[in-house]
Amino acid sequence: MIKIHGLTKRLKDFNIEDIDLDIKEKEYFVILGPTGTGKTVLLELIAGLVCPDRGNIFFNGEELTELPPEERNIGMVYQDYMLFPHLNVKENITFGLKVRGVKREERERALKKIVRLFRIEHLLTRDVKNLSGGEQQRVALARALITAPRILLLDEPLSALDPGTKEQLQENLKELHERLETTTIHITHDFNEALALADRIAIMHNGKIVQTGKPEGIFKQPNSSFVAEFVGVKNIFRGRVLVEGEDKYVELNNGLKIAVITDREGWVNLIVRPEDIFISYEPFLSSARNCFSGEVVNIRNRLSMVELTVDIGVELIVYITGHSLKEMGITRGKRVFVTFKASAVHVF
Amino acid sequence: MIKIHGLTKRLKDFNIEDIDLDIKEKEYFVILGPTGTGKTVLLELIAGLVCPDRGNIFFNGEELTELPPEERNIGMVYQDYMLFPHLNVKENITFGLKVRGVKREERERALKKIVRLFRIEHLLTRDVKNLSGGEQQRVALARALITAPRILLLDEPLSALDPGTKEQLQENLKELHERLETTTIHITHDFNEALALADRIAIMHNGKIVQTGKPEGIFKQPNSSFVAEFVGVKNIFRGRVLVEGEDKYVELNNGLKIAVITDREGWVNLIVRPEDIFISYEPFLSSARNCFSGEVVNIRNRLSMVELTVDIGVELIVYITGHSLKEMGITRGKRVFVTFKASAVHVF
Amino acid sequence: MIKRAWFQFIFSLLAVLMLIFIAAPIIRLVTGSSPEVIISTVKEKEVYSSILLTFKASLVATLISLLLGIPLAYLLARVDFPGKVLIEGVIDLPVIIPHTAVGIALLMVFGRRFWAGRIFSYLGVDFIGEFNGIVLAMMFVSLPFLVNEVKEGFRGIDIKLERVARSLGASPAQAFFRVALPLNKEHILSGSLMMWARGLSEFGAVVIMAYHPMTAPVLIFERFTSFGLKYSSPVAAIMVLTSLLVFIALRLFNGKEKGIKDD
Amino acid sequence: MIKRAWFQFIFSLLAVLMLIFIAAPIIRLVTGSSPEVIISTVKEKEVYSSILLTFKASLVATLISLLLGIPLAYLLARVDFPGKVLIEGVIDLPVIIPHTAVGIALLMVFGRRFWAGRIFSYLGVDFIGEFNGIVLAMMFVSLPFLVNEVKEGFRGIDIKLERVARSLGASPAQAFFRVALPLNKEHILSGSLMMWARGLSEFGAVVIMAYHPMTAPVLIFERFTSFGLKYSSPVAAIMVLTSLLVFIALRLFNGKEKGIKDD
Repeated sequence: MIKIHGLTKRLKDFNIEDIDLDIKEKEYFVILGPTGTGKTVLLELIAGLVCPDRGNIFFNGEELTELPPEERNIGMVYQDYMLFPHLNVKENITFGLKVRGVKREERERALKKIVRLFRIEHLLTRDVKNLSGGEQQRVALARALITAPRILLLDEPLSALDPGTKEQLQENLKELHERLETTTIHITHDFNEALALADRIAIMHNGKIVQTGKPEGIFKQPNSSFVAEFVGVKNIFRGRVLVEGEDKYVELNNGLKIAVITDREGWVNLIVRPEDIFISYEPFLSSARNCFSGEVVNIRNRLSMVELTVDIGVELIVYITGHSLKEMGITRGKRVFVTFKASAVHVF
Repeated sequence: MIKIHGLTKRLKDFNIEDIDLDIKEKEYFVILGPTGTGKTVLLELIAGLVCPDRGNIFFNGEELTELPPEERNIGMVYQDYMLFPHLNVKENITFGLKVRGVKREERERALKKIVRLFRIEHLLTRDVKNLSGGEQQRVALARALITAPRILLLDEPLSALDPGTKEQLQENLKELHERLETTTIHITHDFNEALALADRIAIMHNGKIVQTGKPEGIFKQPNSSFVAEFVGVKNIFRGRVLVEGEDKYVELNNGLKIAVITDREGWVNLIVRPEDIFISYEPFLSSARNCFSGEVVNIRNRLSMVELTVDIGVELIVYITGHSLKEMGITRGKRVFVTFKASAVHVF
Repeated sequence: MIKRAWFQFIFSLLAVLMLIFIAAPIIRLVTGSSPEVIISTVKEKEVYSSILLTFKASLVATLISLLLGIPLAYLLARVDFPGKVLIEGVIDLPVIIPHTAVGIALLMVFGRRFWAGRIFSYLGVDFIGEFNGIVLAMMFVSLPFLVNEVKEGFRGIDIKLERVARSLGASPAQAFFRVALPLNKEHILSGSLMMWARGLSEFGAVVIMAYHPMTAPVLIFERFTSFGLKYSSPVAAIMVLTSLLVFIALRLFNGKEKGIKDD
Repeated sequence: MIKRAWFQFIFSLLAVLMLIFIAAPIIRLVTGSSPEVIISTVKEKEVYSSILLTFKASLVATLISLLLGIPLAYLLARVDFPGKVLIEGVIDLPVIIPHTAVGIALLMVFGRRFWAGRIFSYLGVDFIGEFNGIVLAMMFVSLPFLVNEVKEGFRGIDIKLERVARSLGASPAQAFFRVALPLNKEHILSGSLMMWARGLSEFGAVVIMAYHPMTAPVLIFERFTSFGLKYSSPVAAIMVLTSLLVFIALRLFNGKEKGIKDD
């Protein structure tokens, strides 16, 4: 539905370079990247609020690279919502209809509909300055959606919120999209947010798109160490592929050999997910081909599990339940065995 | 070591009311609360930068409620570090020694020591405007610690950082504290941060301290529904204690009866932790006294597990591994049984 | 503790000296003439008509500057172009050019010796010794107050508000009239007020463009040079009192002052 | 598309008209006299000594105001107290009081008829018809430029920077001199520059305090009334040129203009 080709914009602090994107009808598409990487400018380019130096944007095959924003029929919600402070909630929501010269009765009808959808009937005459973060977000969404835009652009819509509210509103966004099916581009720096909402994710780094794909795909198979680190992958190491008969290993710098299944050769990165590693006091005799002895050097409480750091020559992060920790009596300094399958090692 | 008694300050937007705290020598004490609840002002009160309306502050028994900040011998690091932009890194770090009139040679000696501790030798002549977030934090800490303060005050020192850097610097803070053992008060709105760093936590809400204790204690046994929700506890319900012979239940509004172990009576809150709940297709015959049938109404991917919402009359959140989800073939709409022990229900 | 108190004492003392330097002459001027003298002076036709003339001329100057100055302020706040710093410097020039030189310069352009003046004269608009000339002189010296204040106001409005308006279907004109302009209302009002008050005060440029009809500052000068301090001070007191009253009244009407920042 | 272009065209046109209104008289004044006339005028002792006198008097006024005005600006930026809005209004008063009335008011306080003037006179400091009087007049009308700019500068400095300094052991005086003051350097410089330039331009207040020694604006006025436009315009052109040159030179020296905001 939206095709972006070679979009480039040079700015003072950073550049947007050669962006290619292909977003499907009704898709919830998340662009994920660290702050200060030009994500907002990319949205503004799509909206027509900023002119690209090069490249083209197509909606349904029609080119609109040169079209002014008011003729693109988009909805945009900024991070801090940008409600018009001199208008009340109702006037904010109907702004898009007024500037289009929509008649009063028709405006009222559209208002009623959108207001019911967002359950904000009680806010209509309120001053926007006294709204909570969640209410502001709903009003901003209502204002953007009342004109039935072809595409909804969301600029970090959740990052200004407290953790509690955030989760609630994330659910709301998901429901909303399931209901209206408006094609949505959502930008964020929070991987969990992307994971919870996205049909597909594009990862942006230094003004470039470095990986695009389904959320699980990106999490499980990052294509670069930047993506791996950014999405919070633990246990990422670099080493060289060794072939010993049938078996393949990656040898790390310190000589540690990890059994893997791969067709790659030479220098590679590898990832072992913390939840794929087993801890035991005795060597674990099983089909798993990687078993190392190490010392527990750190124990950290996480929200719903415990994170162990085990030094097996390299520091390996392992997740276990608080229950197991207690049962096994694991403390700092104890020696344990870590076991994981060769097929659980992702090589790239 | 630090005793705060009845500290009260009225401000335009909010009040700090009747704060009592007792912080031990060498303790890493975290004050946790939502944004806009007056946490920064509390730090500024302790530092003497803001005068309290009422209440007293003691360091080691000596009252310093009226003492100006420059005579309290504290170190303070603000959220955005507040490095002096007109001074370079070295001048920033030695500022505290200069204003105290410390001699040049002694300054150089102290500088060398602190700079080695923070591994920032290479930054000394740099302009502070060109430092990364992590470097800024280290310089701010070095500046605060070079005067060997009795107490270190940290105002959301990690919240201005990207998720990746954040975790690294959180580790550094922990190491630093283990090494220097400076009594530290750290304020934050991030429960995970508190969990990872704190010896003890105080939870602040609307300008009051609502609960103080060890991190695990607060997480497992929140004393109010505010604390429970704030620390991200799921499955918190309200109901009335029923006694049937030997057994005690809490009856929820919709008639659901949950077996509990408690001495309380009347209206209570209860919490069932998502990781304490088992999922099965058949009723689970075991010692667990709570077993309900319900429908899976939502499935959400989380970083290292899957979050199910099961409707058993109330919506219950259950964590399972991605592995179990696949193995059991759980999808939205399937009927399952949830099982948990009476002793796993926390009543308050 | 003594050192602290000492610093604060010296600091406050210097600040108070500055305030006394401003306030004392004004208070002395206003209280220096007896109420009877003031009342009888107000009743002189020459006095009250000169005050009215001053108010009116400055008002007209402000209105013209609003029409021309708001677009300029908006463009400077929103558009980046080479030479912008230069243009911002040009807007400050009226403040630094000697007032009598301003009068001379305006005469050279709007007098009949120059083509611009001749064109206006041909259209029936004369400036020298006329109300129009007073307006020009007042406008020239006071417009930086309006333009700079309005520019700062536009700068303070998040450009994303206008961008949201555009995304919602507003044309550039609609985004300006429905979002930027109403949000800048306060700065426009306070800038106009400052400009109007600054216009009232002008003497050097006005006296060269038009000695007659006599504005209040010119009248004060004339009475001073012809009759001395005693006869000029009641007129000066009346002018200061009236402009103070109008200024305060408008400020109160305008609502609160630009809010004191919270720290 | 046509509507969009129309809006932008009208807008730019109005802005350009405003710029022409400011620039045209200045350009005409500066280019209106032949270089020979200008050079021979500069060589007149009366001309160059009046320009020097003007520069010097305004410089002294600025230095005194720095001493008294920086503490005032700092207190207004940092301390909240009842009546603060009133005091901020008082600082703006010199802008709105008619210049000739300023002269009258200063005469009434610093003349020998009032005790303040008598005390100064007893100490050997006279104002009327003296360099000191010119300094007072210039200082009164131009100090709001300095105080307001410096105040805005202090407001723009995060108070947490000073609080960190205090927590590191700095006394209030150390926090001020080592943190607040150096960080406000740019605003202090540009405020001083504006004040100095505004002082140069004053005519009404100066002419009442001291017709002699003659400042440049007074000299321009005298030549205009005695000999007419032709004889006053070279002096006006020289004064405008020199103050422009000094102003631009100092600004360049001061480094970049307060940065244009990024959007």
